[in-house]
Amino acid sequence: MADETTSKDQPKPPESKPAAEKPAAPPAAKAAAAPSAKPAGPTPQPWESEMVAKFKARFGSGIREASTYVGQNYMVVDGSIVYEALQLLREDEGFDYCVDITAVHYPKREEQFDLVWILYSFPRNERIRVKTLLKDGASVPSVVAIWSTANWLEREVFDMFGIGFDGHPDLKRILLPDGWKGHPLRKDYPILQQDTEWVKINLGIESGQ
Amino acid sequence: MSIAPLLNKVFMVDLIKGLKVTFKYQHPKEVYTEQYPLERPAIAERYRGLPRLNVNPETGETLCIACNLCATACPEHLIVVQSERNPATKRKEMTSFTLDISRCMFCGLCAEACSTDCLELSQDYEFALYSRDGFIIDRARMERGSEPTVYTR
Amino acid sequence: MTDSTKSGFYQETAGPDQTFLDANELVLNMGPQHPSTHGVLRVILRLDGEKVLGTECVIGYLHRGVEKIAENRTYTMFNPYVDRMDYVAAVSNGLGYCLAVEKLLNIEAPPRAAYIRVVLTELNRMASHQLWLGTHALDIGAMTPLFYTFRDREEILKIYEKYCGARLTTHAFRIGGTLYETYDGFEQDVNNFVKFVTPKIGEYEELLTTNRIWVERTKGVGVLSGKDCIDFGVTGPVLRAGGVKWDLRKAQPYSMYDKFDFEIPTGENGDTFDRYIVRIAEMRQSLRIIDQAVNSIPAGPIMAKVPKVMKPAVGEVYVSIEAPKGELGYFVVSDGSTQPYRVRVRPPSFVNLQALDKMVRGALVADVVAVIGTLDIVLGEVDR
Amino acid sequence: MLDYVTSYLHSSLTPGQAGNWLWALVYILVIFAGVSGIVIVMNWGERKALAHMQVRLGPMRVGPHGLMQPIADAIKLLTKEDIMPSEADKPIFWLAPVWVVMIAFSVFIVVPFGPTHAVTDMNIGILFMLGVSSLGVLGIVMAGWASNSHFPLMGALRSSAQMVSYEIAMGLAVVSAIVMTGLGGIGPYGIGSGAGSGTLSMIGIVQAQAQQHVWFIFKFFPVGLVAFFIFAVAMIAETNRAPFDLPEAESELVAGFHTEYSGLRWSLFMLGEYAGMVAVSSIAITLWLGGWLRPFPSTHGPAINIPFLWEHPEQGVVDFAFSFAPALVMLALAFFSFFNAMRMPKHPLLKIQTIGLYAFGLVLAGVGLILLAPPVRDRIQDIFWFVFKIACFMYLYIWYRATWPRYRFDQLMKVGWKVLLPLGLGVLLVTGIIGLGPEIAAWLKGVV
Repeated sequence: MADETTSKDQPKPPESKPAAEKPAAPPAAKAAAAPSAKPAGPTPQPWESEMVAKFKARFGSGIREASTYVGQNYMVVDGSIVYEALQLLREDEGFDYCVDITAVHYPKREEQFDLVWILYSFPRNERIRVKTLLKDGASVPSVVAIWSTANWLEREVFDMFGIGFDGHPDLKRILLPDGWKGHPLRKDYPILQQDTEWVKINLGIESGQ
Repeated sequence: MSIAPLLNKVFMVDLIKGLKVTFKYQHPKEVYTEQYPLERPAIAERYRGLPRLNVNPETGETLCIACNLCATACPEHLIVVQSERNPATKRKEMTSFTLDISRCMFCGLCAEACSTDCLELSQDYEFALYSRDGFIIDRARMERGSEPTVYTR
Repeated sequence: MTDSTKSGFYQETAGPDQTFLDANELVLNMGPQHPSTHGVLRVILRLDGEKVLGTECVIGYLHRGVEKIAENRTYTMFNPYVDRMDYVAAVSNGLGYCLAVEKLLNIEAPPRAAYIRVVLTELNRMASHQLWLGTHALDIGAMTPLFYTFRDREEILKIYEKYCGARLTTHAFRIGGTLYETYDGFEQDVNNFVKFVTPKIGEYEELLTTNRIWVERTKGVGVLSGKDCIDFGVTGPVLRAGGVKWDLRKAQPYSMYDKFDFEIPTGENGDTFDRYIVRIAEMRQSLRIIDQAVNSIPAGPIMAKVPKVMKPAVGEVYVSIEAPKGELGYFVVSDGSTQPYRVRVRPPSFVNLQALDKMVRGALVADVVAVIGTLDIVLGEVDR
Repeated sequence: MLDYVTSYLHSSLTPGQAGNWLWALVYILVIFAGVSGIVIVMNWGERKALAHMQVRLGPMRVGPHGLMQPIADAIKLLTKEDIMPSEADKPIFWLAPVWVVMIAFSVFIVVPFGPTHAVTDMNIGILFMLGVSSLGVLGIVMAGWASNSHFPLMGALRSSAQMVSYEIAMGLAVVSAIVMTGLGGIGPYGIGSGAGSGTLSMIGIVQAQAQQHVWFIFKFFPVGLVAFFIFAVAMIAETNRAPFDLPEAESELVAGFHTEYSGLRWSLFMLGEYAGMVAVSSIAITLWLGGWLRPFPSTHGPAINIPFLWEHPEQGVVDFAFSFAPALVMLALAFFSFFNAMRMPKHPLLKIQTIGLYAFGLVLAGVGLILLAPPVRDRIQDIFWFVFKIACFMYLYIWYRATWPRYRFDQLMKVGWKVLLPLGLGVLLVTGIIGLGPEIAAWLKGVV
């Protein structure tokens, strides 16, 4: 397809954030926006509550951080205690509904992945996010035993990020076909790689773009 | 079971109620179908159809100032604007404008970004083609605007 | 059907210990090309005659990588893409995304914009439920409600077309409010629609609610109790039909939903019939909200002060709304640049679909179809 | 030879009984063409009626108001590529649609469109009909098996189970009607008096209704009605139509037993299905709705058997009035065509269609005028009423399909075995008791 604007800049160095170099933001506007130093946005505030205190007492330094950001509470816990902490949240604190499990990839960090559990409690009408930081190739215990909903959500995280979940009943790709190479939501996954490879093999042309 | 539900069941009132509804709708005035090429739907004023480049109706000059804002606003990067500086007026003038409507999703972000009244999403919705070739439209097509399909036998 | 042999459970059953009649289980591959899997869902059914012994969903046929696209677009640019996830409730998707980014930018839409958003979102809930009702009835064999619901949904689409220029993938809201001012006669149109559609809902009910075939086909089918719903993370009408009175519009009101008076309809048994009743009741409640909202749209601006180039501060938010299908959440991470660092969509259809296996185990093939219909999944959202 | 041809004309027997093979052949061809014609009209009518119930227009492009649509469909189906699945059991795959069509059309041998208008009349006519029509399931099972695919197989199994179960209820209902033929007497409750000719012959059954001056649907009210209801439900199930269309439930089994069929073979299945609908409708009409008898047959008197009514002016004014019905219906249809032609939007594209609709109206009006002529008027009556009743049944089929959801398999079985079967037994018992009322009373008197 004749998409002149994207074809040039697509094979980009995998290290950098791929989006930053796109000619997306108009240069003129960018120049205009840069000098007007925006007021710094809200910053995370420490989150003090009975529950956090209980958790800190129980796990000590396992709870790395407990903060509030624009009214949303989150807790960063150590990978070693995450299963225990989640189980405690479900059983003792009433977070009976696992809203979502997802991850964020920070390729420049040593612990590359933020793995996030978003939980909700029906009795308390309260949300909490539990985060843990993971190295590439590390895995965490699966929480399928705690919330059945985690089954597909964990599969999706595995599919998209390649994070393993120990004890998951059926950990395989969910959205992408089984033979897919790579994990697309990693920042170092170039969009066009798979496409180019496919057209080279199947159509015998250099690029589909 | 009290008597009324039993009678309802035996005389199949529940089924007959449904039959009544479908029978009622047989009246020709209930028909909702639009006979498309004969009757054309009324297109709303704000309809986001095929993008169009407006020209000054008096002089026929384009309103485009080649600022490239539409190209940068397009999420799919479908717009390519080429311009050159006119040495006489010292102004940038658009030389070519292409748009790939095969991937356009008519979100209207380009028209929102346009700093003049030039780029606009028109009410034209009939631009289906038999091949992909014609989907990259140029300035002339966009300035001409809507070309309602005429059906003949 | 040969490729279904690859699926995990097949090897368990096809062993050497087959009976002399060679009566082993039938593996039926339903979809991705099947009339009632609502798109490209593929369900591999393990059957004993007509009885379902187990299912496996194969999804992803419509995967477009929305989350990856988001990382390569600015916040404004990504807005039209969210419409393409749950394409029958595009406005709700847009609302969720706009609210999430607004939260990230720490701004709030002005009241007028919020009211317009409520009107359009509730109209969208109507449209989504109507489409659901039509297709669900079609799955169970009643052809006609489909056409009635589509006819009535058309009026909503016309309002959308007049309001924002598109019918399905509307791109109606912008971050910070709405772009479009209401057109002349918007209130009139919406009021007319409410008047027009109220008796029509009665007609749907006449066709289905008391119909003995409908009742037999839906009562006690695909039971999912409230407890199971919570365990499976199932939200929306499915959860409410299980008896859990929970609606994000009430629990954590957003976009001024706390200003409106409406009820949360709930069911008791959590079966397909209850879900049907709950959704019908929700349509009526939506009309109530629309009626209240459209007649009290305050004057004022429709757009908050939003910088032309959005650069939210570094941080992450999770904002969710009550979409027609359940909790639709956006987890947006900003790294301070113009583009979101990560956008995670918590799709209600995806999570709800997971409960399919539990709901159809032991039921018949016809029930599988009914249950897929009653879950109200949209594959665009399941696969994203 | 000419004698052989003309000798039959004044016979009051069917050609089969008269032993006139030539006329039997003519009848066979006419009935085959007629039933195919009904199927074609039904095809168009179903699409239009269904569309209008669903606030749509249905076919509108091929011919005026889509009148030529069935022909276009036929051309399309005939010219379509004939796909035979490579894994299919080829001879059986080939045989199945042929079988279905063959069975669907063979039952028409005994269907009496009029007192003499049947290919033949068997003394076991109704048994023959039930027996042959139940062979149709074999074609469906063959299709499902030979396709070598899961959906067709399940459709075929559903179909066989469904047909077998519903045939029992159907048979019981039929038996009660046959019992009624043996109970003479005039009017709904006329018992004992008058000739009762217990018969299985299709023509005999209608004649019994004529002699008793009552359609059996009203006989021993509501017993006949309940028997008819049982038959009506079973008949929908037999023909795999909504709400019992499980074997081809499109939302569950894609297309059921004919999933793998396409083109001509598929159209044969369709032809068989619609012909089957006509066939079972004609059983119902013959048994309960007075066959070729017009409404209010009680005024007919015993002279109904005489085929040449115009020779009997003593039949009275009601008969005379009713004899105009066919012509009037035709003229009404013609008027409807003209009306629609006038309502057509004035658009150059629609010119040909408008003219076509006028022409169609003219043809109908012409037919109507021909039907007004006295000899034709009286001869056409029987056939007209029979076809008219078939049309009503076809409309009901469409109406049900538009309105109701589909039963599930186990519920279908439940309805068949737990509702219709006991009901059928009960109806049979009650018919017998009422019919033998005087005898039972006499016997009781003797005992007491």
